[in-house]
Amino acid sequence: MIVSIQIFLLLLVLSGVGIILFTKNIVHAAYALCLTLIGVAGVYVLLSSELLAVVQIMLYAGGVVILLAFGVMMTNRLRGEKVLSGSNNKFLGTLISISVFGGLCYIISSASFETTGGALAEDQIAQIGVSFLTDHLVAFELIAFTLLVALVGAAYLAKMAADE
Amino acid sequence: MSETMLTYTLYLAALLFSSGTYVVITKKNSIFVLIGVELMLNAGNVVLAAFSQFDPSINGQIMAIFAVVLTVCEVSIALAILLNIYRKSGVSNLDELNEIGN
Amino acid sequence: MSLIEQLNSILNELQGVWTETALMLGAIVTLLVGLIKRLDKLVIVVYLLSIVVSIALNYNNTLSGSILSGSLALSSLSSSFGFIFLIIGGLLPLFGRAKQHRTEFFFFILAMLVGSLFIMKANNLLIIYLAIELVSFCSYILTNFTFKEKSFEAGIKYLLFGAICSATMLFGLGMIYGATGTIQIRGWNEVLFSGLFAQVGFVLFLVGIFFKISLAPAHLWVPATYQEAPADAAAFMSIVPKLAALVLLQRLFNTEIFSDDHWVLRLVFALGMLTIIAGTLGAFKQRNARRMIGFGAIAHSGFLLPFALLQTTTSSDAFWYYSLIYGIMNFAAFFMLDRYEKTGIYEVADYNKSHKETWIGVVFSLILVSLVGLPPLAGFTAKFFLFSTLWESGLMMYLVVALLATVGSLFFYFRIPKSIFLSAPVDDRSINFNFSTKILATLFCIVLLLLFFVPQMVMEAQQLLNNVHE
Amino acid sequence: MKELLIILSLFLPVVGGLLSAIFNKPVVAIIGMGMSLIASALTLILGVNLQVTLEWLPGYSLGIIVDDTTLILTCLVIFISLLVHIFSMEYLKDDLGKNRYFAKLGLFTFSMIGLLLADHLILLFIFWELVGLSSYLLIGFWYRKEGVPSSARLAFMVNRVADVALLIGILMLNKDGSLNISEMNGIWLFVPSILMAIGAFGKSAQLPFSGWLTKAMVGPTPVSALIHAATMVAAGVYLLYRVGPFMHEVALTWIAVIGTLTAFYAAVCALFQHDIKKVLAYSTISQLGYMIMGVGVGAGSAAIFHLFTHAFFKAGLFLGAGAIIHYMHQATDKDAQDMRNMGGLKEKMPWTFRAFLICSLALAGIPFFSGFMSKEGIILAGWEWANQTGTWSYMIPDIGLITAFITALYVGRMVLLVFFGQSRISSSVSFTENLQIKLPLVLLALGSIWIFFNWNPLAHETWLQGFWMGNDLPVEVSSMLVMLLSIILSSAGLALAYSFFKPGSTYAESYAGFGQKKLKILLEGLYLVALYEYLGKFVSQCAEFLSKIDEKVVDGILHLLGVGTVVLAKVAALIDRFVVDGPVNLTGFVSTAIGDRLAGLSSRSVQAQMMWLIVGVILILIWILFF
Amino acid sequence: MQNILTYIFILPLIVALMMLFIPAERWGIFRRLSLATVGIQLVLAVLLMINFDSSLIPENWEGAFQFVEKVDWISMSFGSMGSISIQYFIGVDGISLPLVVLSSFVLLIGVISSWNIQEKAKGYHILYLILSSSIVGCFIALDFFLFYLCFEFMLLPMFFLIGIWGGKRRSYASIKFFLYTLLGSLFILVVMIALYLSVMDGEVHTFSMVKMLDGAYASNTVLDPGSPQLIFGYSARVLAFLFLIIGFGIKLPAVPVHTWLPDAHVEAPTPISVVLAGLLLKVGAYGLLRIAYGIFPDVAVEFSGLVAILGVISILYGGMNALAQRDLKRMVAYSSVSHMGFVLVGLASLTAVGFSGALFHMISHGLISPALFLIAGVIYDRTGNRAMENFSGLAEKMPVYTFFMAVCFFAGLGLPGLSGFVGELMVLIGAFGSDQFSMWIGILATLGIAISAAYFLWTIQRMFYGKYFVREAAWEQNMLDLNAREKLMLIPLALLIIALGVYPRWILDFSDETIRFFTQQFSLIQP
Repeated sequence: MIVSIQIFLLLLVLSGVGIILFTKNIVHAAYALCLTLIGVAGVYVLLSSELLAVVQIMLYAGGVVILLAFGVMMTNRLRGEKVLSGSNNKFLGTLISISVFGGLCYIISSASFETTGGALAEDQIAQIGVSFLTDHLVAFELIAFTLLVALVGAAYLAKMAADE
Repeated sequence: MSETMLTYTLYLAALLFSSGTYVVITKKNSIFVLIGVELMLNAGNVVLAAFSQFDPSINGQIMAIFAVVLTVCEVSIALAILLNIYRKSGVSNLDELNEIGN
Repeated sequence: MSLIEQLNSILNELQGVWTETALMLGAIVTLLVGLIKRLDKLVIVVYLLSIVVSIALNYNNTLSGSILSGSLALSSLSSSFGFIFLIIGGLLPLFGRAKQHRTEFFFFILAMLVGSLFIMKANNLLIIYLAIELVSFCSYILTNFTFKEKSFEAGIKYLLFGAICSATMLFGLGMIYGATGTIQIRGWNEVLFSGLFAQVGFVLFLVGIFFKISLAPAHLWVPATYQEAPADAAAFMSIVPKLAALVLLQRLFNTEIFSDDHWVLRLVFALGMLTIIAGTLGAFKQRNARRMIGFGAIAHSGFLLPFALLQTTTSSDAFWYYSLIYGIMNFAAFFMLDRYEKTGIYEVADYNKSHKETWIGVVFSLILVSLVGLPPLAGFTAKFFLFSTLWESGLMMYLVVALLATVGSLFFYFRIPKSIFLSAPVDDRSINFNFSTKILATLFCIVLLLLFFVPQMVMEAQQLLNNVHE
Repeated sequence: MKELLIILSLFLPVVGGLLSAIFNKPVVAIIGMGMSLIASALTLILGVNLQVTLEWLPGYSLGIIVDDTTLILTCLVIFISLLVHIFSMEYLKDDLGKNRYFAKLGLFTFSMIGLLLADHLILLFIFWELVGLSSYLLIGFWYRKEGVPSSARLAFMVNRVADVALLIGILMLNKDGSLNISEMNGIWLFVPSILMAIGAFGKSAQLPFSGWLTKAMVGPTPVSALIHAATMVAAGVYLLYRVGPFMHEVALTWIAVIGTLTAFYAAVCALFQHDIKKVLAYSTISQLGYMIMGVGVGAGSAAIFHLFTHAFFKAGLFLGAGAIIHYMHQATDKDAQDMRNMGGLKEKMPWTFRAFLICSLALAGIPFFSGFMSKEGIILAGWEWANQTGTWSYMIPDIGLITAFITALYVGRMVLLVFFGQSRISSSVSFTENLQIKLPLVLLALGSIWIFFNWNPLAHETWLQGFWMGNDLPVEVSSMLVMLLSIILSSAGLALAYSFFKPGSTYAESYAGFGQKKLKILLEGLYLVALYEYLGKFVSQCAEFLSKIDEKVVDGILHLLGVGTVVLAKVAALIDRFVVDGPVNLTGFVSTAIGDRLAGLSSRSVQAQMMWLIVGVILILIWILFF
Repeated sequence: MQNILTYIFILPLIVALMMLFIPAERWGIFRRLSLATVGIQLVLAVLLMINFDSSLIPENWEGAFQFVEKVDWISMSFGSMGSISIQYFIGVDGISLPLVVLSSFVLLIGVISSWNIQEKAKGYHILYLILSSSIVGCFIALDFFLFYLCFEFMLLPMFFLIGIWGGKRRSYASIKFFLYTLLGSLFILVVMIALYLSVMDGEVHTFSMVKMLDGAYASNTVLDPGSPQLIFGYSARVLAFLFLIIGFGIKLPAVPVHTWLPDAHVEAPTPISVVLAGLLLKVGAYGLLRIAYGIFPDVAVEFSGLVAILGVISILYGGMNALAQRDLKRMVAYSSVSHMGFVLVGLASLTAVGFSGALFHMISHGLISPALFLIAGVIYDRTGNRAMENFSGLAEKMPVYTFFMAVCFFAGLGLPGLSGFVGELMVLIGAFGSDQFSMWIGILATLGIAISAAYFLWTIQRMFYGKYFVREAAWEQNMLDLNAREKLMLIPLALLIIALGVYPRWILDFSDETIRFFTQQFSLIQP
């Protein structure tokens, strides 16, 4: 069961990545990204990070992809034709990304990991909630402020664009 | 969760990361590049989540959650800037953005 | 530890973040005040007020060590650098920003201050990541604040480059987390760090910090950004986040893991030398003055780097002195660049139009001389301390590179005085500088001169301001 | 008092010269010279003998020494100089630059006196150089004329090169002992000895340095008189005379050989000159060769004696030549110095003729004239020396004798060409020999008669010799033979000259007559004549060859050296531009090139930047993995 | 009287500061102020000379200096380097005194020479006064930091003075000058740091040159001669000495790092050439003498041969180059290279007479080269051209000029009776008497005298002798003889050149005891 889910998720991610890599159509790529992100969310579930999976689907698959889609629509002349993106540096890109992949795989394969950590808490969401106000209080404060900044920034910049 | 599973997850992360690298380097359209960046960020999140399962205080997962939030912020800012650029010059491909120079 | 105890300790330790809190509040108030049309004259007042309050709070803080469940670590270094940041922030209105966009500008500056202070104090990977991202976001946004096509271009390029760096850093964070099992930087231990996985993770993590310090190979964003960002933002960006990241680096390396001859140290020193070389050589042929100074700032990152890595007391004293002087010099340089740009002079070659304004030219030249590191300006003392530190620590290669780069830097910094005074003069009557510019420029110059002749002032200031004692 | 007299006689010439320049009154210079002469004569009469030192540099006390030798030579220099002054009054009376002329003349005299007085070698070197300077200034006096600047420079440079050798020699000696001549003892090593000798060769125009002296003829003729008679060229002989006793034996031999060769070579050259001043110049070189030879064979005092007598008759000859040239300038547009344009001047300028004749005879080495006595002393000393050293050494006095013969020959030729026969130019210009011209000529001619030096016209010693150290070898009776030989040779020379160049002779105007026809007649008539002609031709060819060598080789080497230096300097300049500056420029080029790349990197597309970032990270990782 | 050195040092700075507040339109006032300032400086320097006790026989360096002033300047604690103490510490001994007097004199000549500069006169005179202060500061500083400050601070005014008031390629020349000298001064900076870390005054690290000269090293420090330390495999002391040779050698300048000099000289305005040749080169030589040789006598003994070879190469190479030049100023510039080679040889001889000769040659060259540049400037002022082939027979039109030219040229070629000869002679005596290197060095150096004669005479022949001729008719009307101002500059110079040539102990008596003490240091060291 687990294995078949794993294989399914892997296929999901791989197909998403594959489309992104080889398509020229940005809209397709955005949807493929959505596919990938959902697959990754599945992986999160398998990694017993349920909240993360939820956040992933809500924020990423929901938010980011829609943002990107809007972006595509707003920043490209949409007169019925496809929104295509050319590529350059293909050879170098391939070379670099393959060497990155190879290098990382080599590093991963040569590493050995401590897999005998303590048991995870039952109620991860509660645990995370508490930690936001205790251990990660500063981080929580900070991300809140960052969100404000990003919000103001994005809004202000977008307003400028709209004012044109 | 076995070590093998962990390793495979990490391979997946490596795949995502290097695919992101490829997209970032090769694709001309700036939104495409953003997509690549998302892939790379996701790779990082996968790594965090993968190790988080061995950590009772699940710091990795928390960090990944924060990272996701930050990513959204980043994308929104990026899109705001792209919008401005598009409005000003009608350009959305990065290689056409070459006004600045020496 | 029970939840209650934990909350109590948090309450006790909250004074460690009062400075930042005040700044955040100040930022929000600034934004709100700016929204109200009638009150928008008050923006600067609110801005300055929040800075002053923060300075007072920073002065008041006596906490040190790790606080708030290990999220932050306070030290005398972070406390004293806090003053540099806040003072630089406080000086920023001197640029005389026009009313338009002013509220938002100062809002983002305050946010960047918050981020920088957090970078400096961050004690776990999460805070490091968050704080760096906060500063980055502010920088991305501020880069666009001239609202011209080129500045948006610079903004998106900066953002994309930064995003790559942050993704790399996140990946590295994950690897470190996996290898060490903790996000606390104090929790790292030697055994775990000997593995290749952790080492690679650490390097990838460093890329994110290098991005903030603008260290090679993550320095490539600097020229375009400094060139197109508003001058005040560029001045701020070239000083505050860089120094903050350096302080962070200093703490990262201040562990026994990185003993004398650790490969990471060697790597980072090599990159530091590379940075110096790249910055110096890159500046040679630049036509845009701001871009050239930007390359100079890259080289200065390389000059600053050893302080963060060497853990001697000499190094930390020199770090303080160099940082303060670097802050003043760079601020002054960008200030002058801004004034020239306001008269329409962007290119180095155009500076000959301003040959009639001898006094400003002289003062600007002196500031550049200080950036080169020649007596009798404080830049020399800073360089002198740098060389002393390097000599004392036996970093001879670094010393040689730094010395040669100093000669090289003369070559490009002096293109501006050369253009003002030595090139065939072009008469442009429209170019003149107002009185306040002259006064301010002179003041900067006097400060730089003064700190050469009385460098002990800088050291005493650190003693005086610093209430944090480890 | 005595010091004051010495100081007066030293400084009055230069002070007088300067004052005359400032006040534009040449008379002042003459008065200065006159007073100087009186002062030095007084010192001579009083018999001053003193030594004065002054610590000039820390540890280096420069001293002057005043003894009989220096005094008598000082008197001589001042006397000759005074006469030259007087003569110049007339000779340069129309010249615009005569103010500075007298100042320079004063400086020249001053330097020479200083050189004579110097005891310390460094002090000597100082005046030595000043002599060089003043000769430069005087030779270049007519600096507008073509060829003059380069001749002046040549003279100074040749001297300078020799001076460097002298200085090196002095400095080498300094390492081991005192530089005060009066305190010297022992024998020097060969190298410093020969270096000193080279220095002397330079000043005294010996081979291979002799070229400058003929070049120096471009200066005013009275200056030539001064240079040749008493001041400049005498310096070398004087130096060698003073340091001769300390010289290494081998070096002395070398000196003798060089001196002899120079004497012979110059005499042969003189024979074939047409320019009257050139003839005199070669004769000076030749006579200096005798003196140098004298020093070399250990007859220093004989050399000084010859210096003394030579000063008189050579000054007389030059002043006479000056008068002749002065006249010729007025009389004709042709070359005023070419003897072929002269002739028959006996009637035109009788006083000049008489003085010139006496001096010529002295030069030719005819008994009853001073030149004979002193020259004889040298040749005899050479003979004695050869007696003691070895067979081959006889070459030296032998060549000396042959030179005496040639000397007589060219002297005869000169006198005959200039004064006898018919005037070769038609000119009605009359020449008044006024006092300024007559007086010096007469005095010098008188000084060339034997009686002032010794009652015995055949003696080779002089009562003046009491003034200088008698360090010569004793001369034996067998020397009578040599003396006889010498007399015969000189007379034969004169006779031969007359037979060749007597007025109306075909050879009188040129040597072109040495043609085939004449040779045939001579062969038919008298074999001796044929032999003469053959010899003459051979000598003429040799002479021409030697003259060419002088022009082409000796001067040529100097020119070559000059050209070579200039070429080398150009090469050095090129190297400077491309090689020495090269690395700097190369570094600049390379760094700007790299800088361009780096700058380009930053301004290119953001994707390229990202790529570079990632490549950088990969490189770092590789570094980690493999190092 | 006790503070006289401070007055000499500070006075120009104060006046420069005052000048800032005078409106630039009244340009005439600046030159008068400058003249007065430098004049007072000269008077003070002469007073200093009169009051100097030249009979003082020092026992150690501490006691060798007179008119010493010592005030704490910077005193701060600095990491593990301990307390940094930098003092305002000045004084003169027999070596620096003549140089101080020379400086004020040449600076005065420079002011007179710049009398006609109207363009940006304010800036010019301010920079000039700053320059004058820093030059004097170099000679009187006894604290290494102070010395370095003055040494570096000469660069800036010089850069602008050449760059703004210079000739056609002025910016190239000024940058080249700046780059070269900055490179050199960084070498010196490194040595300064090492010395600072090694020398102790009691318990405190010190920059005091006196302590460095007296060898007050803390044990086991990097430059402690007792425990030699290695850097890159070389002894630290050797490296430090070589660094100083390079650093000061650039300033001197020695072949092969001399190429900035001809360019800088050719492009600089006449007064700046005067100061550059007359004083700045002397600073390099002074640094070698005082710092390289004074502080590292043990290494100096070891490396004298090298320095001497450098010197000989400079002499011959500079001379040969001068011979090939067509530009009068360039020729003079190369002759400076050649002459400074004699200073190197004199130093390398490590004998008292060689040292005295080096010092004397510095002084004498400090008089001759300004005069030579003034001579070149006269022609340039009149025609804007200096190429030798454009002039001929100037002696006819400009006899007074020719007279001064002759004095200077003959002084340059080392004619006895003029000061140039004395220095060269003493150096050569030192070189021949030295145990440090073979006699060939001395012989080759002596050849330099012949070369110098060659180029100076060649120049005279080309430019001053022969038929009168100037290339362009427009110059004709300007070819007037020296005016009063030019005479005012050249007469004192010529008189001094002659006076020093006739009686050199004017100067040598001041330095005699100091140099004797100095050279004793070398004899104490067993090679």
